[in-house]
Amino acid sequence: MKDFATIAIPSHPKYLSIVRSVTGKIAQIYEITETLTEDMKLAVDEACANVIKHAYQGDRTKKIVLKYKITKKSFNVIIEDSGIKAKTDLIKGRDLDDIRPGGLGIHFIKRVFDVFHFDETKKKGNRLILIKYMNIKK
Amino acid sequence: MKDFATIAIPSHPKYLSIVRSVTGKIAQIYEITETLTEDMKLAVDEACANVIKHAYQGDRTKKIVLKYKITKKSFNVIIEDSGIKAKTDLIKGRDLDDIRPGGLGIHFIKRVFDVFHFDETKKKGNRLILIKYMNIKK
Amino acid sequence: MNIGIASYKGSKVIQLSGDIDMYSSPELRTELMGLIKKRISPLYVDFKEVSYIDSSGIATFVEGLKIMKTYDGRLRLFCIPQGIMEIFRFSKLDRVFEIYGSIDDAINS
Amino acid sequence: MNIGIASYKGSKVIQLSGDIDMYSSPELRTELMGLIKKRISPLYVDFKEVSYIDSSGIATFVEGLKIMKTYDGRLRLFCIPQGIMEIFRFSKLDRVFEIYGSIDDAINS
Ligand SMILES: Nc1ncnc2c1ncn2[C@@H]1O[C@H](COP(=O)(O)OP(=O)(O)O)[C@@H](O)[C@H]1O
Ligand SMILES: Nc1ncnc2c1ncn2[C@@H]1O[C@H](COP(=O)(O)OP(=O)(O)O)[C@@H](O)[C@H]1O
Repeated sequence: MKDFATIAIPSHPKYLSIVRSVTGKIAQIYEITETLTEDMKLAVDEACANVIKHAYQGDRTKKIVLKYKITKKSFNVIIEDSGIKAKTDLIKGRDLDDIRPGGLGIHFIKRVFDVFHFDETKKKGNRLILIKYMNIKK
Repeated sequence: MKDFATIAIPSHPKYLSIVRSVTGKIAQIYEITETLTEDMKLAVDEACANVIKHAYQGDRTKKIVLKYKITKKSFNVIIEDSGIKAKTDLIKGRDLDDIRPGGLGIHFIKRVFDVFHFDETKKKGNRLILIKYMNIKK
Repeated sequence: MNIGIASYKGSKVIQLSGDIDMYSSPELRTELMGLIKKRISPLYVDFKEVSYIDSSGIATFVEGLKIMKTYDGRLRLFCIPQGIMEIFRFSKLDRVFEIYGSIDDAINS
Repeated sequence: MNIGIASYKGSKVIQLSGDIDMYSSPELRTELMGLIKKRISPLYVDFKEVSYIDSSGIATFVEGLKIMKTYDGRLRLFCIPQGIMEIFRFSKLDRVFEIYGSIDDAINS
């Protein structure tokens, strides 16, 4: 196992603080700038919040798995659930000029990560792949 | 999955900061006092350091799995590796009056956790079970 | 997250600290809606000790603002830390909310 | 962890900050042994900004002290935060190390 960390948490919002803290610590280990680290924490938090809200429809007793894989050229986060399959063509943030509650999460994710991709080969549930291309000191 | 969080990290000392931070966040979620939280962070860190040093003999590319299970009556951490089996009768801290480097880790673990037990039924590697009995708000 | 309600020169100030996320924002929503129901205006929100906000926290303020607009209420945010200000800016919400550098700026404007 | 070497009233002070753990203690060991090799004594260590220390960090200081004792050198620790002091006390090392509340106490003693 090389530079591959995994966490599995219940789909309860109270565990999102763990997601942020692990994301932040991993970014820190790889000497990612503080600003980018904060943006990544927000992005991964939003992706997990969407799993709770949409894939699990608020059920707080399911499981979310996050895999962090760091290469010389990219920071990868893979988020897996066993919930309702996302209709990927319906996933988009709101028009930023259409001021209303909600619809910002996807923007916050795509602001940081170059790749936002659902792995359609996963049979049950979802596997969201987030990739940020960058040079990483290892 | 109920109040069960898992992390898997490489057996590299740089990942110990993640172990501390996850331990701390979980303790915080369950409103464990700050002093006890700090003691638990140290204990779990020491247990993982021992896995790196003794079970994996310094090999930084193996895997350590930590499972946190919180019940109303106990805070449980299960630490698994696939390294050399511990000779449980040889595991003990040094006499605290015999001042020399090393030999404190086990003391730091047992100071906090009521149970320090290797599950001998595990076939390959080790499964260390740490239990702190306490009333936990859920 | 922690919420405190303070009075400053006769005005109501919501003082927030810590992380505002999907876990804590429902509590913020309850407090905010309670004050909005009483039609308190202007309503001030102190962001100085806020360490984090996600889209659920922002949605809570957007929702509150929308309701307050129906009765010409004013929602004024102040002391927003730089990282959080970036999020407001990126979301184009810096143009929607009244944002001030300090409580006195907010009150005297 | 960060290490700085400062001079204060002609004495060498090792200034530590952050977490001293199995990952960072080898760097601390290198610095400490470098100064010990030069037989600098007394040697002062500022713990004020230390947020965490584990058994590997403590082992590093015990090792350093043992070597220094062979030439009657003095190792003086100061400004140890309360949580960390608890660990020294629990390990019965508060009786082994010279520990002071401030750098001036350490220097003037
Ligand atoms: N993991 C997901 N599974 C299914 N649908 C999703 C997921 N993430 C986002 N969506 C869809 O994309 C929309 C926009 O998401 P987002 O920008 O996070 O805003 P919000 O979740 O506040 O509506 C959601 O309303 C939802 O319809
Ligand atoms: N996970 C483990 N696997 C095998 N042996 C262990 C393990 N943990 C501790 N030990 C044994 O117990 C001794 C005391 O451990 P500890 O108090 O942590 O001190 P140290 O690791 O600094 O020697 C170790 O030297 C080692 O022989």
